[in-house]
Amino acid sequence: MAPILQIKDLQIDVKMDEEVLNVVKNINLEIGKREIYGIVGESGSGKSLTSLAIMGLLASPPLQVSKGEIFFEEDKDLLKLSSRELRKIRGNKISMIFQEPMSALDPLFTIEDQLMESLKFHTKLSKKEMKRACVKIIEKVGIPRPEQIMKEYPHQLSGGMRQRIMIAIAMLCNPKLLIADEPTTALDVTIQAQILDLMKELRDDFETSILMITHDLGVIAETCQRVAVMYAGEIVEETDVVSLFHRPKHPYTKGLLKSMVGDRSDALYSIPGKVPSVEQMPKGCRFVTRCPEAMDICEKVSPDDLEVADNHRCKCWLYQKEMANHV
Amino acid sequence: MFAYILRRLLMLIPVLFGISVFIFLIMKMIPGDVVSTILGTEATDEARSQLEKQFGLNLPIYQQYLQWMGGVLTGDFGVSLRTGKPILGDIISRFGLTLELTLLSAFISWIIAIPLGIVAALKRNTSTDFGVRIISLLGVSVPNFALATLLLLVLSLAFSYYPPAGYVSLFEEPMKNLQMMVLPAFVLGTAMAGAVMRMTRSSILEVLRQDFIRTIRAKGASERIVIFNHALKNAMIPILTIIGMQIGTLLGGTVIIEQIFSLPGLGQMVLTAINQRDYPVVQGAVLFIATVFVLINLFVDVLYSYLDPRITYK
Amino acid sequence: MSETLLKVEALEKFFPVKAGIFKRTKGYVKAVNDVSFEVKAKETLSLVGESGCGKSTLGRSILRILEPTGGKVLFNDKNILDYSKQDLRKMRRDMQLVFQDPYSSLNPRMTVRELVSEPLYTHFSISKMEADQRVDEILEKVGLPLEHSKRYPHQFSGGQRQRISIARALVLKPKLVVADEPVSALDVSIQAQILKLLVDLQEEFDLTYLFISHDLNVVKHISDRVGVMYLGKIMELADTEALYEEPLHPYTKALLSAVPTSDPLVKKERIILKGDVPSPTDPPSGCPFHQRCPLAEEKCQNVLPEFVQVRPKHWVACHLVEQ
Amino acid sequence: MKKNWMALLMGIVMATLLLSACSNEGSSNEADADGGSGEAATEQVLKIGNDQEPAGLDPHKVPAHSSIRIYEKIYDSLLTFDEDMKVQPELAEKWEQPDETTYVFTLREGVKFHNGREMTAEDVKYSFERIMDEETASIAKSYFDKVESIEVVSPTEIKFTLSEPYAPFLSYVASTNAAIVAKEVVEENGDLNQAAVGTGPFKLDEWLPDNHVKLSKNEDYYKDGQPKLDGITYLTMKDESARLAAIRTGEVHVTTLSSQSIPLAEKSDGVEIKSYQSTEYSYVGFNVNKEPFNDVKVRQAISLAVDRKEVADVVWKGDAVLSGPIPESMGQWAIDVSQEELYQQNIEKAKELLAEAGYEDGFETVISTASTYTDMVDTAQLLQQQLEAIGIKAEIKQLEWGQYIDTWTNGDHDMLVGRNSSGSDPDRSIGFFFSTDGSANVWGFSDEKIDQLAEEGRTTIDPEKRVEIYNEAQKRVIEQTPNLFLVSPEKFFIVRDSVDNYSPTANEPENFNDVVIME
Amino acid sequence: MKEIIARLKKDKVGIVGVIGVGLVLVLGLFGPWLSPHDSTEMYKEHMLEGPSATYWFGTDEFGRDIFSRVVEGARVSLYVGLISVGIGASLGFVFGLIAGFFQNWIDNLIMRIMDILFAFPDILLALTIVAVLGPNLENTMIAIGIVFTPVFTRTVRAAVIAVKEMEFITSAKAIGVKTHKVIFRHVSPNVLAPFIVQSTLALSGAILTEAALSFLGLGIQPPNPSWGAMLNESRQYMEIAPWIAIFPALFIIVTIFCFNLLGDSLRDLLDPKLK
Repeated sequence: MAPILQIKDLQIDVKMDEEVLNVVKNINLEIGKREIYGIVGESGSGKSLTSLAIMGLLASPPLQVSKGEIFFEEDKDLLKLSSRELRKIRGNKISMIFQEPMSALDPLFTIEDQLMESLKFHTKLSKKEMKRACVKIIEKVGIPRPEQIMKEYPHQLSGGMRQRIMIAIAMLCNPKLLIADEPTTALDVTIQAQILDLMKELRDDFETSILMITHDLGVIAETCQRVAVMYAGEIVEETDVVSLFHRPKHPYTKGLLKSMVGDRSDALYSIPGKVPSVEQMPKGCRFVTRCPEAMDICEKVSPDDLEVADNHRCKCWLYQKEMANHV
Repeated sequence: MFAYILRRLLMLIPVLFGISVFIFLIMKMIPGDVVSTILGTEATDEARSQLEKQFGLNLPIYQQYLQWMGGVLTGDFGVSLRTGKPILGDIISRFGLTLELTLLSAFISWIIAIPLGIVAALKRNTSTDFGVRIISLLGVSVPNFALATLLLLVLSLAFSYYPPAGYVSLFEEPMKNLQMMVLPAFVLGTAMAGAVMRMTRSSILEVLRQDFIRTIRAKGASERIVIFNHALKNAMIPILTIIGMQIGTLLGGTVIIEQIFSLPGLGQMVLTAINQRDYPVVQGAVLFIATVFVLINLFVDVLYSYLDPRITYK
Repeated sequence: MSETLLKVEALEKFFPVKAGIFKRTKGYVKAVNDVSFEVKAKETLSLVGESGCGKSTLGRSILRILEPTGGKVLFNDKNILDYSKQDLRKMRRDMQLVFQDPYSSLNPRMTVRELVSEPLYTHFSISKMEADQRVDEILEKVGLPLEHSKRYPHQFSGGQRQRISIARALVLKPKLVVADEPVSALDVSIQAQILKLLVDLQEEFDLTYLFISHDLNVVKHISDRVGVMYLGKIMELADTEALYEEPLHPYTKALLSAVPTSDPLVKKERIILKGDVPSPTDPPSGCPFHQRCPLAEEKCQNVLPEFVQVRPKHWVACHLVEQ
Repeated sequence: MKKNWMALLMGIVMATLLLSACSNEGSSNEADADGGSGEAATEQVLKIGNDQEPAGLDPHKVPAHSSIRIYEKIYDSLLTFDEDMKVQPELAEKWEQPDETTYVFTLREGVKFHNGREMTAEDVKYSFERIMDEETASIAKSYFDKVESIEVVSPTEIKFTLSEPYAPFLSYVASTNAAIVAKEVVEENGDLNQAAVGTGPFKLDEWLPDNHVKLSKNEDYYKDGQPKLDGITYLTMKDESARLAAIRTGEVHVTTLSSQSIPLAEKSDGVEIKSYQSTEYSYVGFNVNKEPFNDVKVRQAISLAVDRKEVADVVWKGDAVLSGPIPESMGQWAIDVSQEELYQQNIEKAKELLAEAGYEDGFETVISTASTYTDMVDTAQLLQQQLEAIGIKAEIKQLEWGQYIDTWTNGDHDMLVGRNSSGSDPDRSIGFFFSTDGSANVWGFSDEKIDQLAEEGRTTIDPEKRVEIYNEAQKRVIEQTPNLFLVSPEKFFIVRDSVDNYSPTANEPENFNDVVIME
Repeated sequence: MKEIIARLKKDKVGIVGVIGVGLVLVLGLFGPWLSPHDSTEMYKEHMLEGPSATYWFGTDEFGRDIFSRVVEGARVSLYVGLISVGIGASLGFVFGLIAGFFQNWIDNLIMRIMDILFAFPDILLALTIVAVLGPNLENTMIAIGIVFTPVFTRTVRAAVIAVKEMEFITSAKAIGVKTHKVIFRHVSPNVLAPFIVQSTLALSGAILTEAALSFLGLGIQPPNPSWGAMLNESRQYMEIAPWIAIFPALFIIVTIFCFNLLGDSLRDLLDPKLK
């Protein structure tokens, strides 16, 4: 089946004063129809930037896509579209929800205004029809008494409700792809469970693909089919969710799984050190400074992103030993 | 909301009381008095004491205050010691002018400052931004009276133009009135524009950094909608604060411009009265200005809650 | 592990809600409502709950950073709510607080050394040399390079700042540390580092922790005992293992079931709760949880369940749990 | 779209500017037409740019010049002055003096108040009694202290009896402050600040403070054919640059300007400068009770150190003449001061005098002045410079007007720069200001000889003898130097060419009775 | 601090402001040595002369050297600015700190007094204060200082309230730090940023207020010059001797301009949100 979204060799740079620094590099991934695809990584790993690049919402300047292609529905390279064409897709065929439901809605407009706005951009419905569509979608995301909610302002709603409204706005135009950037991070666990549940339900009803961006491996395990692990702006490992959790290849993934507190073992594990800053990116493998299995080669040359098992890519010299010896 | 407004109005009482005491005492402390300014070089002792008696200035100070305050509370601000005219009526008719001047200059400053502020914010740190900031700062940097004098000079010499003399109110002859007001309002407006521009620029920048702007863009909104429907409305609150303060300041701060453009406004009234030591006029007018100032602030606060549903006053 | 260090009895913290022209008090937010428990010396007691359940308020009320409106806090058998301001200040030496947000909890205009030495200068008349020495000691213990002691907080990462915070709290060698969500603002890989540090320090200094968190995974790892809070009340309190393996209260059960698994192959039975937490200004009558409880009965709507010991060392406030 | 928005904005701005531009077109055309043909314009309302707001309009109460210039057109007195400052009939057709203390005035018949009622001797009696009544607090009360009784002989005849011979009496009767008012109007309004009903050539229509005073023609004015104007509008324009701009563009017909702006007005088209020698003089008052000014030598030294010519040149741009206590414009009464010894700048001698007084190295002092008047501030600055030459270091203290007056009355100063009006009778110039019990002797000055001369001047009726007495008095005052008399400035009216038949004089600078406005 | 300087280096507008303010300060401090003539000396044979080799900026109606007066005026105007802002700022800082920190009846009392001052129109307030105290430079500065006090009080109070909510204040309390130390060590350093910004902006306000008071005949006493007073005196000569007006006006504009640029930059630099 043809993928709904295909990212090829995406690279994002940041222009600081005189120099140009790389923040995201070599991103390759495919999201299939009805698939929930996860990107997991710590803060600063570049996962949010990647999602914003898909939407064409990178803050430019200073950020810019310097290389790569993003194909949507096979043939449309989002990076080559005019801003006008891109606007037609945004909020319509691709929509997005964000981490902070507190601040992601304009505080000065009613829920109705903010829902209708989306429809105004993308449909030619009459006001009445629009309203009907809004009511329908609000019911769909599980909010009782939609008529009343629509008259309220964001601050009158709880965090969970707001995130539901965000989802409603995103689903209004029946998108092909929903990008969810840390959709539950700011929510309590019981509410998180509600929202994740809702998203899966919507995926089934609307046949929408979801790109789930999170730092929480638990969320990934709960919802995703495929996962990409990002570290310092690169995808270090990419595979289906079961392989990732049961047969992780990359030392970073392993560390991450081990440091999931509480659940697995009693001994606390943590990856030593911290993510390198953009200015001090290592020349070779970006994880080399924290890797327990680092080799000489790792410091000097960046490994390739190779298929190390079926449908399992990993970017690590450990699996390219022969090659390493040659270099 | 109603309770809030009522509470604010109640809080006005001590403030106004304080102002009344303050202005009353300060007028007593100013050297010179109304009698000597009236009689000037013709003063004789008996004329002095006669006038003092007439004006009630021979009474103990607290009695003078109570008498004045008693009148004010019953809506009687007394009469001017110089012209014998009832003060309140005069204040109100002059307030009309000052208010018009204030609003007109505020309006001029907005139509200059807000678009410039938006442009500067959108083109942050480009030469356009610097250009706009420089222009808006120029307005602030020139003392009002210098700009006003220059304007009068240039217009009269180069265009043989002078605004019609002899103030008429907006309701009598609107066109003539506007011609009189445009120049002074322009001078005041340019001075205000800088601060408004600056605030517009920074609050638009601030708003554009907010998460919900990203949401709106993600919905597929064009930049125009992002800026004008959302960013501007959100940025309006800090801008409004500045505007509210400026309007308040202008109410008593147009003295110089009123004088240069020969406009019989409230500022002139107070200035003349201070010079003549016409106590009840100064006291009445200052109390009035302060009340309006406080009410404008209240109005601005109420306006906030109208603009921003998050702000609810209880 | 037997001596009781801290005993909280029927503690209340109500915030008045004011309204009207004269701002009269029109009601109360019952942030902490009749809470009692004990903490034994050198143990770690955790309080978990969702946002707004009153766990942070409880922590702060115990330290009298917020003045409680009722109840008792017995520290070493003395009710600290009776202490004068001066006594309280002296007592602070023994009770310290570690904050959630490592960004706002450190004065940005003070260097690490100033920050960490401040408690010493506050409580002891101590020479600079002596103070420096003790600061050096504690910095080493929390794993901060000494050469960084002249830096300002913003020059550090979140994890390092949390280390500074911990050093600042521990330099006085307190008996009790209230840790208010100390790791929730940190990245996963850093969380583990800080938790590990806390555990190590507990052993080294014989510390007693009152650990406040919303993260059930974190709590499970480091606690001896866990209390679950909901709407200003403790619903269930038990040894960690007992609570996680055999939760009794329906809310605890729901909470635990909502925690995402760490294995995609394991499919848990989910209890999805309806709706949101009710407002603490206007808490429901009867059991505070009854509106969302999947098992609620009529009694739950009207009668407040008592907080009772139903098993050895296991307390629950629920009508449906049999003793 | 953004551009459209900006365009709209620019449009609004342009429209606003155009609006003012269009109107300026209109007024400049008018201005151009002014000088043209010799036809009388249809609208005969004279617009005057008034530099100060009147401080009240009660002729008995308000001494301010800004008020006098207006109420003098509304009210008449029994007598008036001619150009030589000699008294002439006005409401009184003639007068007799049967003995040294009795005056009988015969009133002009058929003179009507603005309210239509005929003026009679009863009104005259009422008016003078109002002035003399303590309650009124009239500024003219002291003028008539010597009046013993007022008697209505017939509706057109009135008799004043004085307690002793009083030479200035007639000039005080001629004063505008002795205006004849209508009794019923005073009684109805309490005072005359709001209602003004007189017998003068113009009636008060409206006074809007800080805006304008509107006068309209008195159709029943007793002088036939006068006034020719339909009305006068005084527009308050306190700012000089505003008045200059307004007269240049023809927005007003007449205005006053300070000497500094005269050259600018001269250059402008369509205006004419009319000047007259004012009855004012600038002076420096000394606090003669205070060291070092209690020593006449110090005062004389200062007089010698000062270059009055320079004051005239710098402060008044040359448009001022030297003046003693009685300025040149007082005609027969004034002496020629230019030859006075103390008026010849002589630094050496000044230093000698100072040394004699014990101030070899000079001293430090303060020159107070009113910030309201640039000429006073400028004079102070110039004096400060000039006094440095004899070692006097003066600091300038600008006072706000109310405070200045207060300082003046309390004698709370060292040196005080001011400007005095000499009034209409030399008694004012000498007795009022410098006799020991003079009402305006705020200097604490006392000199027997001057007291004696002042008394003689008051009681001597014979004009020629009076001139002699006052000549001597002036010399004595100059010698004693209680005040340092500087210069008497010219005053200017800037008049549009369209204003015909207007020539200001010292006694009546603003007589617009014959003025006609031409097309 | 180092960091701020480092960031300021990147801010070109800010640099212009710093340099401008620096130059004006130099002018104010070393003015007397720079000026070729005495600022009050009247060269009567050279009245109202245009700029020349001897009189760089021309002479005024008394034949005084405008350049020397402008230089001297820099001292006066800056003096007025610094002292009056100093007065307003220190009063405001103390009041704001107390009001914001305690937020009880003292707060109420202080803020009501500030409301009273605030509701008083600026110019009129300054005018009456000068009238009461008597017009001279010192009293003018006091008056302007009092006029500025409420603004500073409000700024500082708002900042204090914001800082008070920060956890590090709770932290200090939890450690047992005494209240006065909490105020001085923890609260006050952290409200400095808005305070400094407000001060730079108030400086230009003070210079303008002095000018306005000069227009009303209050303020500096002649013959000593301040820029505002010079500009006011020059109004009558704008047409025949424009240089009398142009130079003080130019200096006022440039100075205020630079102070504003500096204030703007500081605002950006000190704003944590823009970091």
